Amino acid sequence: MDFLTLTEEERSALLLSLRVSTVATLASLPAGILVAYLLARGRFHGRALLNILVHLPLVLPPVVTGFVLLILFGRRGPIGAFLAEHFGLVFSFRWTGAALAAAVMGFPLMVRAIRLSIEAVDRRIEAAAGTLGASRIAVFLTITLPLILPGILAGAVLGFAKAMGEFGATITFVSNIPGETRTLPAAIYTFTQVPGGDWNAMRLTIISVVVSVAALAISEWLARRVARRIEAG
Amino acid sequence: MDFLTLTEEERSALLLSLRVSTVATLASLPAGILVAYLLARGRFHGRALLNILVHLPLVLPPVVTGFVLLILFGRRGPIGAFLAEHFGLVFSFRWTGAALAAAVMGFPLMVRAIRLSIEAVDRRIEAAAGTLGASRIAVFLTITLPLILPGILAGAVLGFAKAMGEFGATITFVSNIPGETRTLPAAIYTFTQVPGGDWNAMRLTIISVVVSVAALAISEWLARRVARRIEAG
Amino acid sequence: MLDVAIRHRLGAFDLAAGFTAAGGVTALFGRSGSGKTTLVNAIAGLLRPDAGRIVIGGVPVFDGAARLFVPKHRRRIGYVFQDARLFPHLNVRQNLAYGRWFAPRGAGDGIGFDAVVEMLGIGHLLARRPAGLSGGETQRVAIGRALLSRPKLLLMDEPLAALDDARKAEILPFLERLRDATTVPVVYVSHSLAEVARLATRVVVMEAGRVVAEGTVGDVLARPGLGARAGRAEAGTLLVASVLSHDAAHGLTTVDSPAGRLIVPGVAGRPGAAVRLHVPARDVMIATGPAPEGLSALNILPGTVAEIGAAAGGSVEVRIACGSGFLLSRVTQFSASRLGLAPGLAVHAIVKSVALAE
Amino acid sequence: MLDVAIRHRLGAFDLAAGFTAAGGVTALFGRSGSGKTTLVNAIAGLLRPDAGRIVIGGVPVFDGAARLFVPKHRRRIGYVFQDARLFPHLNVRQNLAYGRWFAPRGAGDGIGFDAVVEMLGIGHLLARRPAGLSGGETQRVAIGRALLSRPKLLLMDEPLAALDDARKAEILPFLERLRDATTVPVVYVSHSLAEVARLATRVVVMEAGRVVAEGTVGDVLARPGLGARAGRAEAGTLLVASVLSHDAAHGLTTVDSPAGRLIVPGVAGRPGAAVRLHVPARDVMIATGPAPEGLSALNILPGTVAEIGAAAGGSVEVRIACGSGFLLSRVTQFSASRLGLAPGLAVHAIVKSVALAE
Amino acid sequence: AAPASAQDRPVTVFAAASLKNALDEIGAAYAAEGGVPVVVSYAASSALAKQIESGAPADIFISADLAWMDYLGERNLIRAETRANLLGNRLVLVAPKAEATPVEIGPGLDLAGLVGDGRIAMGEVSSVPAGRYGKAALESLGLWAAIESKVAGAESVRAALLLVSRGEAPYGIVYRTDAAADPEVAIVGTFPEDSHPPIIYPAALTTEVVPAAAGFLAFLRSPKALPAFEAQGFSVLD
Ligand SMILES: Nc1ncnc2c1ncn2[C@@H]1O[C@H](COP(=O)(O)OP(=O)(O)OP(=O)(O)O)[C@@H](O)[C@H]1O
Ligand SMILES: Nc1ncnc2c1ncn2[C@@H]1O[C@H](COP(=O)(O)OP(=O)(O)OP(=O)(O)O)[C@@H](O)[C@H]1O
Ligand SMILES: [Mg+2]
Ligand SMILES: [Mg+2]
Repeated sequence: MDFLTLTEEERSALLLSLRVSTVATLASLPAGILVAYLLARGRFHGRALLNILVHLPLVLPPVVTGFVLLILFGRRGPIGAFLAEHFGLVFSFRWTGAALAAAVMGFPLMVRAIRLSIEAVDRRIEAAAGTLGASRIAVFLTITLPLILPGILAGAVLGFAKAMGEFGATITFVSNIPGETRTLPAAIYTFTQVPGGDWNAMRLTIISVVVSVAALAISEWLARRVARRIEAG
Repeated sequence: MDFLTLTEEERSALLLSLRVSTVATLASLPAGILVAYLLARGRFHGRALLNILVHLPLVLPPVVTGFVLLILFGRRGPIGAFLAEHFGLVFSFRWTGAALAAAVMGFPLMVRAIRLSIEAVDRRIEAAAGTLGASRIAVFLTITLPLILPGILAGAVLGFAKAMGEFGATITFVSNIPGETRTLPAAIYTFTQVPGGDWNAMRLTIISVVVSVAALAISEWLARRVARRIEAG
Repeated sequence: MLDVAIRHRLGAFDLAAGFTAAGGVTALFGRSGSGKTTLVNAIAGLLRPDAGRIVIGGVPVFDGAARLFVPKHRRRIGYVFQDARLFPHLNVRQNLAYGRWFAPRGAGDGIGFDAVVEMLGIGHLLARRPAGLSGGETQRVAIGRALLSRPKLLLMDEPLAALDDARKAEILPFLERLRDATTVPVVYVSHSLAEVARLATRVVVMEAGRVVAEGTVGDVLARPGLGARAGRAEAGTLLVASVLSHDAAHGLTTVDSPAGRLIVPGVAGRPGAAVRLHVPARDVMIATGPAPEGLSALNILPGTVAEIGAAAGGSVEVRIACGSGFLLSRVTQFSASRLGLAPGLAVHAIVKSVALAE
Repeated sequence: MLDVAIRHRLGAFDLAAGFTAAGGVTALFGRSGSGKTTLVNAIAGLLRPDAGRIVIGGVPVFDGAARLFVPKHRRRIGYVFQDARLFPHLNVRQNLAYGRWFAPRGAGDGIGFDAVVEMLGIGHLLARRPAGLSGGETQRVAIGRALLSRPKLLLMDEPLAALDDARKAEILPFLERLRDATTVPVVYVSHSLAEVARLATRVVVMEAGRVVAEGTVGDVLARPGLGARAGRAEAGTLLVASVLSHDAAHGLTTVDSPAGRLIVPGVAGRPGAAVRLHVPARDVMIATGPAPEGLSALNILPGTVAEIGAAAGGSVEVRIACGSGFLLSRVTQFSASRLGLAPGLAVHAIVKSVALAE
Repeated sequence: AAPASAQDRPVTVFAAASLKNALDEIGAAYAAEGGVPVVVSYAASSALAKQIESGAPADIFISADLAWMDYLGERNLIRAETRANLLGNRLVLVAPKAEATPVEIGPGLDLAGLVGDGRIAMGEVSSVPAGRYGKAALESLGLWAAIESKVAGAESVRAALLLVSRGEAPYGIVYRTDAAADPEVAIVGTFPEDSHPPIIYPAALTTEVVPAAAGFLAFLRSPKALPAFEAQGFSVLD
């Protein structure tokens, strides 16, 4: 099929997007679970602030989020400079920066899904685990975590889908460098900006949708499996 | 405070954004609840398709979503023309179009939150209501709906926040016309595109964040009230 | 009024059971895991059996062959669940009233709200939400909710298990009145033979998904071997007696039963009214020789040994023909041989008076 | 071993209760809503009382004044919840093993997994998940889970309520052995006097958030008025007896009790071993005049009327001094006056043999 | 549109976002002179062109490049006779102020060497007009092959400029208009005008216009609009 024959550049954008989205989702998942837990259960000062912070990327225009990332995580940014110096972790103009941007943009969606699941957990069952000797962390790992798997899956797929579609913050933060930071949505955007690019934009859009639909299908299938294991005897 | 003194134009953008976000959230909520219910409980052909459709705005670059809306709901688009002719409902280059774009962009977030809540409802309790004579709809209205209120609130606040921040699809679909479709994020975007606009962009960004944080706080407060009513005797 | 015959598979568990009931209380009796709840769920419409037929009040609500399945909300069933299933977001009053919203207008007044609340002792809980209720309180609200839904059929799955005896003693007479005053059939799952004997008109005994005994209470309870099945030495005799007179001063009632004249504690029924008495086999002693005297037992009935059952756990059940009826007595094997009990031997059955009536 | 004195408010409910227990089984007894579960929750650490002190095995786990609150997972408690609370995502085997993961290494072997599974009859359920279990099956798994966690204190909130009598009859001896073989104290909430009498060393009776009676089983059960409180005419006498001999052929055991020599069904204990007998007051008849003969009752003990309680509901409780002990008998007021019962009167107490032992 | 309301309707201009400062000022001046009110919708030229294609109520379109004006021209959605090249701009090389040393832009420039292992920020070379011009300029100077792998394509000139002013990129290629306004960057060289296609902002009336639109278009091309455009660094063409 001619339609789906990709140019070298397009293939590299697709592969990059897959890598960026996967890394962004997996790397932010632990933090997402932790933050969701803190928001659902924590009683600490700064909880409201954390909540606001998490929601910011949703509220801000992506370009603004990109600016903020640039200012904080850029080569000269306070966090970026620190990470580069101490851990050799460089974001600017790297695919890692694209992953960071995607993770940040997907974070509020991920956290909210997981948080809702945590809030739905029957705390009496957690208390039962506590009486059996499980510490708070052990309860979390052996009871809460398995019970919120559907929420984690939902959060992960939201994060992944968002990462597959995110481009505003990414291009602002790490530009649009072929092979390094030109993800699929950046490539699509590029095509939409030139007259006559619609056809190519559509092709790439369809590819991006297919990938996300596959991720969606996998997550739904996993969630059903988990649910069946709990429901059926 | 000089900082927060708004020009006439900015005030109109703020009010427009509030209107657009509120209308987008409230108008899409019933559909969001319905779709979430169908996805969580339905066993019908096309369920997978519906699921994909709902997630599309998340996956697609906003510009693409904007174009799709323009093509479908524009003055000359098939749906747009039909609605304009039969219901006098015009979206193109009206604030209603901005609301539509915001609603579409927020829809996947809203649906997912509500769906997670529905999946967490104890179906044995619904069955009990059924034995007491409540039809499926009555069970939904009297049992399911009140029990998923936290999820609905979460979905609504996600949708609202998204609407407050959304501009890619909006500006592509209904342009950036002052007083009609120039929402706060569109105004922010415009400022970022010219020299010297940063200061104003920041001011408006802060205003937009304040509004969203207020919405967030209200939803959290309501959710806690609902939870307390159920938990405490 | 109720006719059930279904087959349903759940994992390794195979339910193939059926029974019929024509009004009154049908007790479902059987060990844990024997399929009682599953059967009741099928009647309520919570579960669609693989095959079979369920008819409630002449109306088929399930027919596997005809692919008929009336959904649960159209069956007009009051179901007291084993796990109470109260609505967590509604307060107790709203929980109780829930079924009423959906009862058809013409369904009659049914049982009064206040009467139910009073009987269950939940008046002080009306404004509370289920989350804070104690186990017994929860169960009582669940009972009230089912009773108040004006059902055409009541399903009660161990409704009294979480309740103290004093509360049981308040609820049981209410259920008895319900049974006698209305035509609503009741399916009553219980582990307690005392409850079953007191309430039930029919008993259905289940074992591993099958019905192994079915019949009137008198029949089934007197059947040797039920003891082991029920899991306890509590078989007995059910007598339908008519009230002769009251002794209000001592709180006693004299009745005429097939087994003879009996004195029963409590003042129940007008003269001429029919009452049901359960005489547990373990509360009937046997005396050989002349009628014993100077005993605190009020009821000493002459009779003859009719049948001696098989020994089980060191004791035997002895059927004594008294008057036109029978009494079942359980004595140790040791006593049976010491007294030389044998069919035809003339004996006296000593019934401890306080053992009657419940 | 256990010392509780706490105060806690829940809405309109005010709990101010305490008791001490030195090993063995302490029964918490009281009507629905009297605060039993709340008290047990406080001991388990599920609830932080407003004030007071809780000491388990000499170690304070809560002290309101000292702001001490040991979290639940460090209290090493095996809690059988009133609402089983199994882990829905783990299968039965994993549910049972859960507590073991967290028990300290040096906690000893505790009770064997296989023995518990066998006793509870849940071997065929090990691979199943809780969602499909029946009410009784769920409860049994919950009991197993608590037993297997090698606790230093067992809290059991109506553990047998959902079980049939046969199953109870299998579990109760196990709990008895547990009580006798280990030093693990047990707090046992129950509505069933039979269970309490059989298991408990101490009884704590609660009413509206207060402890209204506390003491040894014998003391509390024999106390007049408990009947009404417990809600049922089931007061009785608890006797500690020593085994004399067995009659294996008839399945009987002869024991020596303070009230005299008794023949008890069942073969329990080696000669010389101590056994506990509960004689329900309703199972003791009184005979005036010479010792009655030709009765199926195995135990007829001479004695004198010591005390006649107040009449309640048409019957009276009579304390009979037998040997060096007492027996409680319940007879109708009518019989009492007919037989001319009065303190000092020589009588015979007729104890239906099968009424013993449980 | 009905004639009555057409009179009341303000003139709607669809303009490239980079014109905001100038057009806001000119619109205000026009209104002050008694002209009809002017509303301007600023967005990317691509989006504006497609919106006009699908019937947007635009009277005047001002594109940031010729391509999107041609796009509408091919579809007969503008009045060809009113099309005119309104503004011009220059392409400059910028560096962060602290490290700025002037360079001579010509075929002999070792741009790749200057950039080192950093990046050169510019508009995305295939979609953003400034990026396209920049690429053309580098190609004509024979510098493109050496620098191609070091290009960081930004979503807009503004974003490219930000990368330089934040010090992320040591050099950037942007419009003179943008560079002039940023105190953090310095212009280190200007590209020869003939090294790239002329940078032109064309303007035209669309096909469905209010009568007053022509008046505003004329005003834009009149000397009265000049100061505002020049203040932003544009060169006004004619
Ligand atoms: N999904 C399932 N898969 C396998 N077995 C099941 C499933 N659901 C129920 N069972 C089994 O069916 C049997 C009957 O269950 P049911 O709840 O009807 O028992 P019951 O008679 O009500 O017992 P109880 O008195 O303990 O409540 C049980 O052994 C249960 O384990
Ligand atoms: N949050 C609360 N607000 C008000 N009252 C409460 C709350 N929680 C519990 N109670 C009340 O405290 C009382 C004691 O409850 P608890 O569960 O301890 O009773 P219980 O003795 O275990 O009863 P049961 O035998 O029925 O289980 C009940 O009357 C209950 O309604
Ligand atoms: Mg059951
Ligand atoms: Mg309780």
